[in-house]
Amino acid sequence: MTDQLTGPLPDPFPVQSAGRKRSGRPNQLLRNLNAKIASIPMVLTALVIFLGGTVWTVVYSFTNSKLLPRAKFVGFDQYERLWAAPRWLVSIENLAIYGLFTLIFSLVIGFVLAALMDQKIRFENTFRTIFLYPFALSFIVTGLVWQWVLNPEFGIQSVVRSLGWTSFTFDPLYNSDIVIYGVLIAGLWQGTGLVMCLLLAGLRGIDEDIWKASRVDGIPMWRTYLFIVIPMMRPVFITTLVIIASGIVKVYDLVVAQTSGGPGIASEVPAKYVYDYMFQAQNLGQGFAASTMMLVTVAIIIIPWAYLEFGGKKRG
Amino acid sequence: MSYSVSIKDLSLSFGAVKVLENLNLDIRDGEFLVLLGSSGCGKSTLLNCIAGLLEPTDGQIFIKDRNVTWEEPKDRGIGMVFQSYALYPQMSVEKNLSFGLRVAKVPADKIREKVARAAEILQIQQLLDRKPAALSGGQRQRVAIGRALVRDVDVFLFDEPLSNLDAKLRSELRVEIKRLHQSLKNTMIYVTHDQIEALTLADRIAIMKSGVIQQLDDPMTIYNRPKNLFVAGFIGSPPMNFFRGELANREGKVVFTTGGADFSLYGYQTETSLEPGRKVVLGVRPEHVMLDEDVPEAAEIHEATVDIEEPMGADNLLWLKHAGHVISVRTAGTRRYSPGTKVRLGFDMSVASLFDAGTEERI
Amino acid sequence: MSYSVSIKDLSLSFGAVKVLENLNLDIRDGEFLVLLGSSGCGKSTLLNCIAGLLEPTDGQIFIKDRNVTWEEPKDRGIGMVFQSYALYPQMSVEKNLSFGLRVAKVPADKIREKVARAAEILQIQQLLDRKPAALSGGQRQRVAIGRALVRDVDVFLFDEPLSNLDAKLRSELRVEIKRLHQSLKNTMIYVTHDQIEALTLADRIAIMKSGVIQQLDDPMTIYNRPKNLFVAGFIGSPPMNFFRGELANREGKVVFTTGGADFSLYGYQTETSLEPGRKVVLGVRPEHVMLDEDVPEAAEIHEATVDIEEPMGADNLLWLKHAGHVISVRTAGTRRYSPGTKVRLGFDMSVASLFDAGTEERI
Amino acid sequence: TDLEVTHWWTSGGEAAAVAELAKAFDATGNKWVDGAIAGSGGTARPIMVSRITGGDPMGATQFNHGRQAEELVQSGLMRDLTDVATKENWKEIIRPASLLDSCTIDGKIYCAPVNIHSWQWLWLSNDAFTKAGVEVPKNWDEFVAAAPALEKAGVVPLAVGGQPWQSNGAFDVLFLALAGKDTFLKVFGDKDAELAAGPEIAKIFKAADDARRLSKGTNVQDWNQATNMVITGKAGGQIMGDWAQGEFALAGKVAGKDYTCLPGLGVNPVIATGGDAFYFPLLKDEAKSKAQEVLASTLVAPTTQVAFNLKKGSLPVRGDVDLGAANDCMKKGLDILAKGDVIPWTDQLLSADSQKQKEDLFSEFFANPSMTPEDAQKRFVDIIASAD
Amino acid sequence: MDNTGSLNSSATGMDEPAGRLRAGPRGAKPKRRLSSRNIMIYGTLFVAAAYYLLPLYVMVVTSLKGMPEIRLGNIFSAPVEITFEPWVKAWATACTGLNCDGLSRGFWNSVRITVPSTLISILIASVNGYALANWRFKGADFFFTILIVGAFIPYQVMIYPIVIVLREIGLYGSLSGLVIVHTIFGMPILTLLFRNYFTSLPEELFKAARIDGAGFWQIYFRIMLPMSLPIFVVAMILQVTGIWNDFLFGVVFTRPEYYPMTVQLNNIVNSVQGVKEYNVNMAATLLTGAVPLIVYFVSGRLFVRGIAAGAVKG
Ligand SMILES: Nc1ncnc2c1ncn2[C@@H]1O[C@H](COP(=O)(O)OP(=O)(O)OP(=O)(O)O)[C@@H](O)[C@H]1O
Ligand SMILES: Nc1ncnc2c1ncn2[C@@H]1O[C@H](COP(=O)(O)OP(=O)(O)OP(=O)(O)O)[C@@H](O)[C@H]1O
Ligand SMILES: [Mg+2]
Ligand SMILES: [Mg+2]
Repeated sequence: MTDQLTGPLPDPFPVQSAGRKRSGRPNQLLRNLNAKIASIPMVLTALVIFLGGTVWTVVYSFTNSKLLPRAKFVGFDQYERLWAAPRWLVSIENLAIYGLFTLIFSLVIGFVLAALMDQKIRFENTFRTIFLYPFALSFIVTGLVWQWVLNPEFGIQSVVRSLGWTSFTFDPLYNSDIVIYGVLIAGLWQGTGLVMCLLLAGLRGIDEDIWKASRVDGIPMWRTYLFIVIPMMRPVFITTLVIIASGIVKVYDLVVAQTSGGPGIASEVPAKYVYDYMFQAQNLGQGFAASTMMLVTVAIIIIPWAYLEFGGKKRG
Repeated sequence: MSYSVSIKDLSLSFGAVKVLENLNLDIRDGEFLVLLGSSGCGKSTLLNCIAGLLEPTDGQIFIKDRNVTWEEPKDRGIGMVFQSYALYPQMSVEKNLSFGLRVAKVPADKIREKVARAAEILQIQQLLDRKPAALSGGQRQRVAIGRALVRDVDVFLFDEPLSNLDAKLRSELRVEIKRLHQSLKNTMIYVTHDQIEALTLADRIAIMKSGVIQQLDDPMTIYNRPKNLFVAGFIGSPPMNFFRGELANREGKVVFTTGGADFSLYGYQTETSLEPGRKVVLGVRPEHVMLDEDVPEAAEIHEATVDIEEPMGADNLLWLKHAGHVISVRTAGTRRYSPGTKVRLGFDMSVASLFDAGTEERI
Repeated sequence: MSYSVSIKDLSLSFGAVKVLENLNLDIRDGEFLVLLGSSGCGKSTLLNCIAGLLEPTDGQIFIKDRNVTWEEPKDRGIGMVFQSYALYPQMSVEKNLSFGLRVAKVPADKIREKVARAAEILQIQQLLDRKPAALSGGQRQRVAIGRALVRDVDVFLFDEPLSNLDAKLRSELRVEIKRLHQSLKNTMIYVTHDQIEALTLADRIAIMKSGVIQQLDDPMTIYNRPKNLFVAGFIGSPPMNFFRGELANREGKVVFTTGGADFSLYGYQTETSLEPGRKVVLGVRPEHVMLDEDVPEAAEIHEATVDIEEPMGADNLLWLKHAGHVISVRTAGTRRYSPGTKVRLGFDMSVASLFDAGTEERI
Repeated sequence: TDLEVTHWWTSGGEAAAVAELAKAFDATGNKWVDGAIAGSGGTARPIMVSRITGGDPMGATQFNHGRQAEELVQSGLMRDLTDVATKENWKEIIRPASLLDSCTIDGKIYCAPVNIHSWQWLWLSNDAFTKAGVEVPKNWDEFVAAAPALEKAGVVPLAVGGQPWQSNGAFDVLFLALAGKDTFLKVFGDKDAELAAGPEIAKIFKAADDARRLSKGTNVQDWNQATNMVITGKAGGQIMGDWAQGEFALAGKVAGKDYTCLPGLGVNPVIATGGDAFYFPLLKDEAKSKAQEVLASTLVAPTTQVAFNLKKGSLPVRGDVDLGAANDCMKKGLDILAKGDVIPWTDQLLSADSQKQKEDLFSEFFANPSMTPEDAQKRFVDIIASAD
Repeated sequence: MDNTGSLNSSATGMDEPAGRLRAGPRGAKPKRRLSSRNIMIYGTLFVAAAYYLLPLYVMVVTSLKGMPEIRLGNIFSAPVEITFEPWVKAWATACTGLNCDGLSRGFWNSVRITVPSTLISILIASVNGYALANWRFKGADFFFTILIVGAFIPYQVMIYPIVIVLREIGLYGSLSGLVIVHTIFGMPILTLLFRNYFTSLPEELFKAARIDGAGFWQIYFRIMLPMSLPIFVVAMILQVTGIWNDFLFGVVFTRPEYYPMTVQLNNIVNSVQGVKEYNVNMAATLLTGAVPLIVYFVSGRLFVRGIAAGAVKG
């Protein structure tokens, strides 16, 4: 790491001979060597798995691979078929609705809960565990429970009706027009606990002095959260956002467990299209084409943003 | 009588650590009170209590004769500069300054004006767009001051607001704060470690030690007639010289005697009588030690040796050795002594202090 | 010649903000260098560069004649006290102090000893088990100092280490630091805003302005013969009095004339010649303004009016009005003037400074 | 020799059936190492395929007969069982013969069929019809005719669960029952798109439209929840495979008394020979390869067949065994089988891809009343035309 | 707000010298249980908790009912006759194919998979995040961006490529292969999580540690790690939950002797044909969720407040 390693001979008059030039700068490769070594897993994963895997997927999306990946290229056939499939179009529309609402609600609910948990309340640990527990339960079964709860025959609707409000209708899973909101209810139930936890961890990092300053300044609590604390938690919010967004894009078992994409194809989502065609239909090419479309969309949004967010500028 | 801030029997502990104990303090309307005290004595804690940021364990706090002990900070009409700055890290300097005003729904042009004014006073105009992370220590401190300045409040609390500023800026801001105080006529409670600041700004100074106020008086009284040994030693830099000794009767006159040397108490003012035999501590400030030609004829002749000379620009600080004591002396910067020189020494007793060796109280 | 720290053509910018520009500084082995400069001039940045915490945009840094520009901080043999303390929040004070030693695998008993010693010097023995969050500002600062003190390094970097301490503690620690320096004989680079600290501690003082070193000299030279207007104005509190005027020839003698009043330059030492007609600035420190009986017979008689009196304990600061100027004067604390009094005024030219009005350089 | 066998038979009855297979195999001195993964299709298949392509294959694995394993075979990853088959004369004993055809690729046999499951049943709740005051129908038309009465009585006439494979299956069953064997084979076997577009098929879509109408109000997802509606009399009937019997049995219902089963919807009692088969990946280990052959022959052996199918509730793949213990409905199936009224099912005729497209179509069709039968037929024709 | 706590001196006037108490509140503000603020906070929390608990309630009661009762259909009613048999069955006797030992069978496998996978993935990702946040080097952002995009790739799409990679490096079917897979798929989110958290810590601490002579690892272990407890908890929650509940990777990338508990869960719950035992399903799910639940509860104490308090001023 020292310049002796690279320089031929120790200079007898280093001060003078160093002159004005930026001599002695060691090899850039060796700087922060530990950090680089520590990042090898990340680099390998990024390159081999995610980049490699993506390229592989894209390549095979141009083939007519069925059960096994085979390099029989068919041009854009898979894409043509994809965009002609009504189910794919419905899936995309659903994803947009589901994504938008999930993003908004899970952030809002998650943050409100986190803020409440941060009020030095009693039984904090219990509450937090309650909110988080759905996250631990496999959706294969909780999806079924939501099916029941939302079932008009014996779920909430029937309970409310039996209480006397006979015209009450609440059958989100069995009504094509609103089924995606039914899925949303369960999705929020499962996911907001984690969001709350993430944001709570962020809140716990806020310096107590900031609160003091805002109290003296006479800033109401909600404004302090909105304009001071939330901006300070920007990194945590970004993390949360990415976690939620990636969850949205990948949403699959939630739908499978609750509606199987039904009624009809009313609650289909892209990831389910991908899996169904890859594994049930044994048409890898079609699945890859769909997943490529998803990835391209994500990449178009993420890459410029990530460069702005993480690249170039220093921390802070 | 109406007080601006009035603190009754305030106590506060952090768990087992008792920080404030039965503290009483009344601050008059429009007064500039400086809190002085050793590090960790509870000054910031006291300010935090006044601001309502810490809940006292016991006692009451009145602001403008209103009992605010249980009130929210925002309802107390206070502004505060934190020792740790507590800037909002994600906001630009300008936002930091204006946020409180915007929340209070002050009209935009008024805000702009106030912020501009504060920025000008604090010389941070060209930094308004930066985030705190891109500021130097002193710049952050100025922003913290600015955040308090822009607000119209009855009571300002300053916790060492100028500690990280250079002397020049500091004296400029000192003047600005004084001016602000005179024009706004609000109450200011000001913690500082800078004695100049304390002496020049304060209407009254409160000296604290371990959560207890030792003396609350105007600067000159504090400086010249400290109530006890702690106050005497705390104020003044370099600190007062202390000599442990006792009172003795020499030819009908009470003198102070230490290590075999007698000092006449001529000129010393006291309410109590000075009984010979009492163990006392004599305190003389370095600038009240007279050398050579300054020593009046009448005084005893004590010889001392110059040990170290510390030139400090305007002044010259000498460390003398005399009868086993090390004595610091402040002389004019133009008078130079080389170490080893013998000098004649005398004390100006009219401004010296005598303390009981036991109670450490002034006599 | 061998330098302990040597900085060549150092430049550093944060994006568009140029903080340091072509800075050169050579610090001798075992020297105590104090960095002074206005807030935001780049002092902390310079320390950070020396420590290897900021990468310079250009230039080189040598420590003990080794080019360390690209070396890791830990390989540079430095200790540093941060302006913002930077205490490890999850560690107790004791752990904070010992962290560096534990990392360096110093034997446990040795660590204990060193920590105990530092804690004693800094008077934080009873705080060793606390976490930083439970400390007062000054206590935190002392822990930060302690963390540097316990380490055996060639170069100490102190960034305003005493700013949050009370005067008493401050002067004690000042002595301790001086003593440490004398016993360890290592190099110290010390940023402070306290002129007393600067003048008493420094072997040499470097005055910075906007990232450029203005003057690097021993304290007395800096104080008495400032190189330019900035240095003159920066050092000294209250600051030097400046009078804009010009040189004029009066009966064969060059005098300084301003607002119709002439001042003889008798006693002023200069290497260059003083040509009449040159626009100059005269600088006189408040303590070099003579009043009444102090004014030598020979001097011109200038009358001034006392505007404000600021008693500061040992001294008395007067603000006089004379020929459109406000003049600050430092007199002994025992001499009192009430506002409105007329006084006779003279300048001690042997310690005054003259600057070219254009270049602002000393002549 | 230990041989790992993967399959997706995990529920109570299924597991018991597997136990019979294992017992028989263990009796040969080998050991059946069970690798059960529930969920069929989407869940189990990628696992099996990964294991095989990942170079760590199991000893044997279940697939549905049909075309699911075709490519694995083509990639040379599967073991050729022709030797065993010829030795044991599978060609003769396996009945119906079409079962073995699905195992044959390029003239070589790659799988051992173990059972037949049939889809073509209409399960009716006798209670529901009694409540509605109508006769229990004997065929589809009567069922449709009885529907209004059922509806009036607050009973959903036809229960169709929300999962796509259910509506797809129901359509196929309707198709076979109403259009008959030949048309069925022409459309699905020969992919005759022209015929599919024709009026004959339009009739079937009309019928499907009826079914859709009748199924309105089935607010359940799982097939067994739908079956439960029939069991409890909340629904009149359900088109579902023979596995539905298990639910009736478990609920203590008796065939003929509490419920009625109509094979081929009572119109066209033909059953299709879907079912399960075992495939054997190519292994390097000699001993294991031997064991694979042993397993293959064990699976087809008569004793195993009886024991297994009784437990499983499915039909054996050979006619020379006696299933005296079978219940009413199962006997009906056996009779049909004996008569030879069998047909390959859509799983065997169509690729999984086309099946999936059909599922998408019919699940949408059944859920969306605004989709006309004509539209659906048009899309159906497209699927058939592009099917392979 | 009036308070009668200091009656003794209430008669004295305004001129009362300091040291005596006047009327009005004194001492710490009493914590009122039923303040409107508390009512709002706890009210909201209870309503939210009800929403979160409703399905859980259904699960619990269902798991305590017998099948006939479930078939009858009121999902909200409490069990007429409480039976723990479904729980016993789910844990100990439910069959998966031939193996009738319920969830207990895969339990230790799950532990063997979850513990190393969680630890290794968190360790690697946190070190990565730390390197990215504090030791920025050229090109890091590029890889990091790929990683973030990677977070959006549906897992199943990557199965075949990963099978190929594992096959080529000879780890296919082994436990270490599975640990690698979990590490890989956890990496994008976790790295982001840690990187962003570390950037929000005061940089001065990192600087101070470097001055103190600490190197890359020492700073990580002794400074960063103890200051990041809440985020480690979050990472642990993410990973323990994800890995414990993982089923697909567990079966795709290993062989039967390593199958995790969730294979059993899936088998119990997910049989397509045959009878569905809802009570056992519910019990099995609740049982499977028990381990994450314990982790959540126990890790709660690490959610400490103001973890970097007192570190820097500014
Ligand atoms: N990240 C940054 N981006 C832009 N400007 C910066 C950044 N950090 C510091 N600066 C600017 O660099 C200049 C030098 O800062 P530095 O902290 O070195 O000042 P300083 O001399 O230590 O001041 P002080 O005495 O107030 O601590 C300041 O003007 C500051 O605003
Ligand atoms: N959370 C706490 N737990 C325990 N002791 C504390 C806590 N906070 C502060 N203290 C102690 O209370 C005392 C008073 O602290 P305070 O901050 O008021 O001192 P200060 O007078 O402002 O000192 P400084 O001049 O150093 O800022 C200190 O001794 C400090 O160690
Ligand atoms: Mg303080
Ligand atoms: Mg600084």
